[in-house]
Amino acid sequence: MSKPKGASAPGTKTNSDLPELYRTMRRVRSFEERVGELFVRGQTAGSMLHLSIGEESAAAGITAAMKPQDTFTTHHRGHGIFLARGADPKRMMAEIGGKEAGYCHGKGGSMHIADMGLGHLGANAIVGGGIPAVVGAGLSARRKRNNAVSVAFFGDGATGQGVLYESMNMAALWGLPVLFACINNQYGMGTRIDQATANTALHERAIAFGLNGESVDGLDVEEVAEAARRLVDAARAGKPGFLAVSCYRFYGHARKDKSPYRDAAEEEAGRQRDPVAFARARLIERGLVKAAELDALDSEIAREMDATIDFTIAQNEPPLASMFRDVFDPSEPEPEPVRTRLNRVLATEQENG
Amino acid sequence: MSKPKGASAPGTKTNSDLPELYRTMRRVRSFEERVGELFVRGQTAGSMLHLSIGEESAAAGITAAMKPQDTFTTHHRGHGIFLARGADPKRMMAEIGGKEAGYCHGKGGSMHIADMGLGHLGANAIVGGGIPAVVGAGLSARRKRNNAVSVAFFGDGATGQGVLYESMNMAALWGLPVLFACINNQYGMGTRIDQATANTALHERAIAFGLNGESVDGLDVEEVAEAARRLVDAARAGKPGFLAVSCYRFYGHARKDKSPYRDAAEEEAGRQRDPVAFARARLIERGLVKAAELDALDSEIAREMDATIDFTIAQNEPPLASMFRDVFDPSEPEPEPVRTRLNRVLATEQENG
Amino acid sequence: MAELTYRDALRKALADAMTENPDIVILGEEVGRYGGAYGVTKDLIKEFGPERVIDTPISEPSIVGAAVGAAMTGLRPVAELMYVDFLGMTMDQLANQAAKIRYMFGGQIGVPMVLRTQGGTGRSAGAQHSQSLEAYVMHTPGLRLAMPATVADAYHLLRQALERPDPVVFIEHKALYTMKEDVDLGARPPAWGKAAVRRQGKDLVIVTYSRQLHYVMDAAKALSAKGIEATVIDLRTLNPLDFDTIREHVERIGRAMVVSEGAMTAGVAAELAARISEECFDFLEEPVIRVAGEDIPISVSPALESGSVPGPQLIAEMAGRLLA
Amino acid sequence: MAELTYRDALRKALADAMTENPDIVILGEEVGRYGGAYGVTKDLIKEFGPERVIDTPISEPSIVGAAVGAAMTGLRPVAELMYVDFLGMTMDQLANQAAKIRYMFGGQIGVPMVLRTQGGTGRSAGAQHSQSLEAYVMHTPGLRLAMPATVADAYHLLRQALERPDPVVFIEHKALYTMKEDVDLGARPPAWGKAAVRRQGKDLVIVTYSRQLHYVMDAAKALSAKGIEATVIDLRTLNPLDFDTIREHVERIGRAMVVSEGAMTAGVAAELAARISEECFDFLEEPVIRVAGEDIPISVSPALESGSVPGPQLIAEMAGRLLA
Ligand SMILES: Cc1ncc(C[n+]2csc(CCOP(=O)(O)OP(=O)(O)O)c2C)c(N)n1
Ligand SMILES: Cc1ncc(C[n+]2csc(CCOP(=O)(O)OP(=O)(O)O)c2C)c(N)n1
Ligand SMILES: [Mg+2]
Ligand SMILES: [Mg+2]
Repeated sequence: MSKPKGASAPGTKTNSDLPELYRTMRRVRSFEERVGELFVRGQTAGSMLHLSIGEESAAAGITAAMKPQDTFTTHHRGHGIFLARGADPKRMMAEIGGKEAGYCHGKGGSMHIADMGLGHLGANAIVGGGIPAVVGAGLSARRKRNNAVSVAFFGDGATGQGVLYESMNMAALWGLPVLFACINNQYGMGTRIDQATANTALHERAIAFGLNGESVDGLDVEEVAEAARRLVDAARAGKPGFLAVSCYRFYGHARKDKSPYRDAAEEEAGRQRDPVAFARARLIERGLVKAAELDALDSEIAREMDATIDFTIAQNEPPLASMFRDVFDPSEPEPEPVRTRLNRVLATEQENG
Repeated sequence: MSKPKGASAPGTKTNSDLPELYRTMRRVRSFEERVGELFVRGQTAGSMLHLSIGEESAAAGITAAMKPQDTFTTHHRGHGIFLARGADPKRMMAEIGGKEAGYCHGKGGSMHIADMGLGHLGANAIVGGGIPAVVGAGLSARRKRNNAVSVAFFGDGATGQGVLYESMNMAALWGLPVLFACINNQYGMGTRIDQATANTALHERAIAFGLNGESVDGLDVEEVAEAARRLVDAARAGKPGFLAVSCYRFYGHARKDKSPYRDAAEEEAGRQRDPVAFARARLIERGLVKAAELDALDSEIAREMDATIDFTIAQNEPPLASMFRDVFDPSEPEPEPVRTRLNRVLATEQENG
Repeated sequence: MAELTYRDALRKALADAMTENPDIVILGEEVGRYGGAYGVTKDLIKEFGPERVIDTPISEPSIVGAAVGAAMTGLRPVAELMYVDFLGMTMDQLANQAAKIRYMFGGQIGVPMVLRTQGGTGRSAGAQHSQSLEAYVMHTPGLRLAMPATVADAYHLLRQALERPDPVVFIEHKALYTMKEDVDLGARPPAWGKAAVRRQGKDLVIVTYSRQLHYVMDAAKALSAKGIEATVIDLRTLNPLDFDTIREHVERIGRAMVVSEGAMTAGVAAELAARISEECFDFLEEPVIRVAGEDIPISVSPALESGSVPGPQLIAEMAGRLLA
Repeated sequence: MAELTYRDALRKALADAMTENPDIVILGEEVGRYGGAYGVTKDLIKEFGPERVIDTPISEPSIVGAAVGAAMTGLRPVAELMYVDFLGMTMDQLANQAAKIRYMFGGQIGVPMVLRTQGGTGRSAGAQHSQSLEAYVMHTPGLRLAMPATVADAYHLLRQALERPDPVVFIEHKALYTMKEDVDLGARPPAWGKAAVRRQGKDLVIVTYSRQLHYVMDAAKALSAKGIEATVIDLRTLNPLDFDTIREHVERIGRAMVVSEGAMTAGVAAELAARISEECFDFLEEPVIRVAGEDIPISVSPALESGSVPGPQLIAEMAGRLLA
């Protein structure tokens, strides 16, 4: 699972992928649980951690439709997508801990993780901020004729941002190989989707701009995977798309939010719509895998993910001098530290003063 | 015509308004022709003048649906709308000439004209820049319970701007008394509408956000007026709307643009779709007014508008000291001029140096 | 006298002003039911209702734009940007609309709105949630700019901002919300636009604002232990800028340092240093020293984050050397 | 040697670079069929086709954002903002994305894009089309900033910008497009980041850039007639800033003035004045004088417009008084 999966051939039934989709979702779930644990243990860099528990089908289903050459951007709740795409959970966790061994050497953290090797053009702490980049990636793909699709992942809240519509308009106008993937977990912080927009059938907007648009129930990862395949394939052929995956944000917005704005019954019902449990039940029901096998898989994943915490805790903080690195290209001088400037100014003073 | 017209009672047939609509359109046409002349005579402040010739039905038809308490914002091609709303053409022309006697004392010019007395919250040189203000005006209307509708006028090009969608979303969500009025003259500078968007049925976007949405042919001012009345009345009742008026930009984008990107046949056909001529013909056809009467009206308007040029040329430039006025409220100190600062610094120098 | 947090002082300022002035409305993301990302507007929706405390979609440009329109039509809106880092999306509505409307329209109307937001480091929130962007605002003609450093100022400056005829950008500091002070809100505050001299000392003047005031005061204490006495000026508002107070002290003392959390180059510290250097030239015994944020983005790593902005130690060290 | 306008030099830079580097694409409003609002990209679409010269909808935030994405995936985009005044809508994509991506992602990738735009007064274009907003860019870590004043620099700086590994904001001046010069484009240009000393004189140093260079040169001529000789430094790029050249001349001469069209407060002139004042303190005989744009919006009235920014007369007068 350390490399991105190639998509199955277009049009294939996805049923046969369910074990793999389950495995991916299970890993995401386990990883996110460990992020929560890392936070409780005071080992994260800050508390702005947004868990994607409840949204695993979007991560697994959509990345399953992507090919190795494809690129994507994610949002502040993007751990699951990145992991599903094939990220190394240790380097992810180290980044979340602000450690040198992390994907971004502790500079980016949870909300600014990226890996060019996997086509991950970056997570974003600006709601909607990563969306227009996929238009540019689409232009590159067309000019380079490399058959790559670029996927922007974002939440329902990002449908409030104008850039989404600008970017959809451009993608439709130019027929770019782009997918706008909206993970509709019903909330943007404390605001329920119907408190943020009058028409919650979000895909209708995309259609009005001339894209393919679909909404799908995220409870069933196979449905997500199939819709994603349809839309990604169409995007690759020049018709961009929009896919809203409806799911439920199981926990608070960030680690400190206890969601007092939701009532217990709603949360209970929302958590019943668990894509991981649903896939597990279906695997057993279809006789594809035995419960005991799944238990073994789950334990194996749990062990793998436990190790990410130990790994992270054992890592070092980045060295202070690295602060001035990577503002510009390594071939360029680093920005002058304030201290250096002041040393010079005050030294001159002492010489001449 | 120096005060805004009250709308007819809701639901009234607008036929009876045609003479008045014609008169309004004729005045807009004549005024804009004079702006062109003023430019040729080198008496405008700059060349960024955008004539609304060909778009008169939008100005006349939509303002006819507005009530005195209503407010509006316009765009860079907003002369016609403001005049139709009841502006004084002399103060308008003086502003276009950058003169002290203008609506904004020569500070604003063609693209930043405004008159709070007529509810004109301002023209804008930022494409889309004036759109969100109507959401705020809508919030005011609701809180103040003053039954006012606020109308944002903008061009088809502004449908490229994300703020439009943000604002439509807010208006729909909150049920605000707001109308988004898109004057679709087929071009944004040299870009034809179908070169700027894949789906040119612009009103479909508004519907997807939960607003009322209509497109109407601007050739027939009565159709425009009726659609505007429907949508303004609905907005007043709490359902915001979007109206696209399809027309043709008869001349270049700004005064210096000869539209080399359009072919002669297209321009010829576009100019055939003349809402002023169309209304004139219909008035005669219906026997409502005689051609000779219309000729007399046209001449009277021509004389009125001729006078605006003479008026403007006779006016003074604003005094240089007015430059520091109105950055802040008059009760506040004006910003210190650079010269004053330097005088102080250099005087101190001379004393102490 | 009552003990109050910075957060609660802000909340109380909003509540008191809203009680007095029915035209005040708040709009922004999560300001209502959620009570504000940093809790400043907590329960105001219960007190004043959803018509006056308006939860918006995540649409910063249009939030600011709607506030502009509301201000032009008789309301006195308080728009909230959850992080000053989102200013970038709103600069058109703020700088091209709010700041220029009175001027462009020849004085016909003003835009009496307050844009409340918060900035600065301290929460490992990363490059897009930790900036100090006040320089963009200070550079823009037509905008006022207040940045309270104390609990009392959190209250008074916000109350005053809500009386101003022009747009005020009001930037809180995320690391101050839980700071407590004993304050007597009945005491008459300094006038709008006046700086506060937080400490008097004969050896150098340190000009600062917002959270850095506290670092400067800490540094001043450390310096005092070594026999160096600093005068500390808290600007409170950057526009209007109370240069008279700065001048008075710098001319007397002859040594000045400016401290700002914002990136150094072309930032607020540059303006203050340039102004002091030009206006007080003949009185300066040493160059005006700028201690400011590094010209780099902010990292999530706590060590790198705190290393990116001035702290009491750097301030004290450089002040000490300036006097050596 | 060939006579060329600033506009044509820019166009030629684009054409030459595009011929050499197939990854360069241009995107922006009216850059293709229309040829650019100021004609800079005229006919490039004929030469390079619509896949490389891309007419966009009027969507500034997404134009810049698309350029970011294109730059991260192997293209070298030149995004055009028709007016620098529209920077406000794009500051999120520019300052939070383009400027920070290399850093936030730990150096994994850069954003080699050029954002071409134009600013300044001179066309009665009003408050929203006449600004000089380079200070916003200069204050933002991670962005490079070039502002050519001459025809030769229009060419060379743009060619160089198109080779840089990091995002470059390239601001032209609308009043310079029709300026002509005899230039030998074959001659080796100054290195990227080096200032040019446009005139040598013993009495004072004037540091400037973009259109104000010409006003400063006019003023220098007038001063020379009165026996005052100015050294004139044209910065060419504001980031990198060639402070070594400034230092060398200021330390020798002891008197400095900085001239910028941007609004004075917290602007580029503030940075330059602060920097010179702190680094050259012991060499300064007089305060560093800032001659800059007024802290007001720009009017359409031609008299008010030109009164709002420095001109040769004000520059010469103040320089004269500095030496009096
Ligand atoms: C531009 C911007 N505005 C506001 C925020 C603060 N914020 C962070 S996440 C969030 C809610 C986003 O909701 P959604 O897009 O649905 O994503 P979710 O958190 O549900 O995954 C908000 C308002 C931000 N980070 N960026
Ligand atoms: C934000 C912004 N982008 C670009 C421009 C330059 N510009 C001025 S008018 C215009 C075309 C606008 O087209 P449209 O909205 O259809 O209005 P029309 O000119 O056709 O009336 C453009 C691109 C601008 N003024 N503001
Ligand atoms: Mg959500
Ligand atoms: Mg148009």
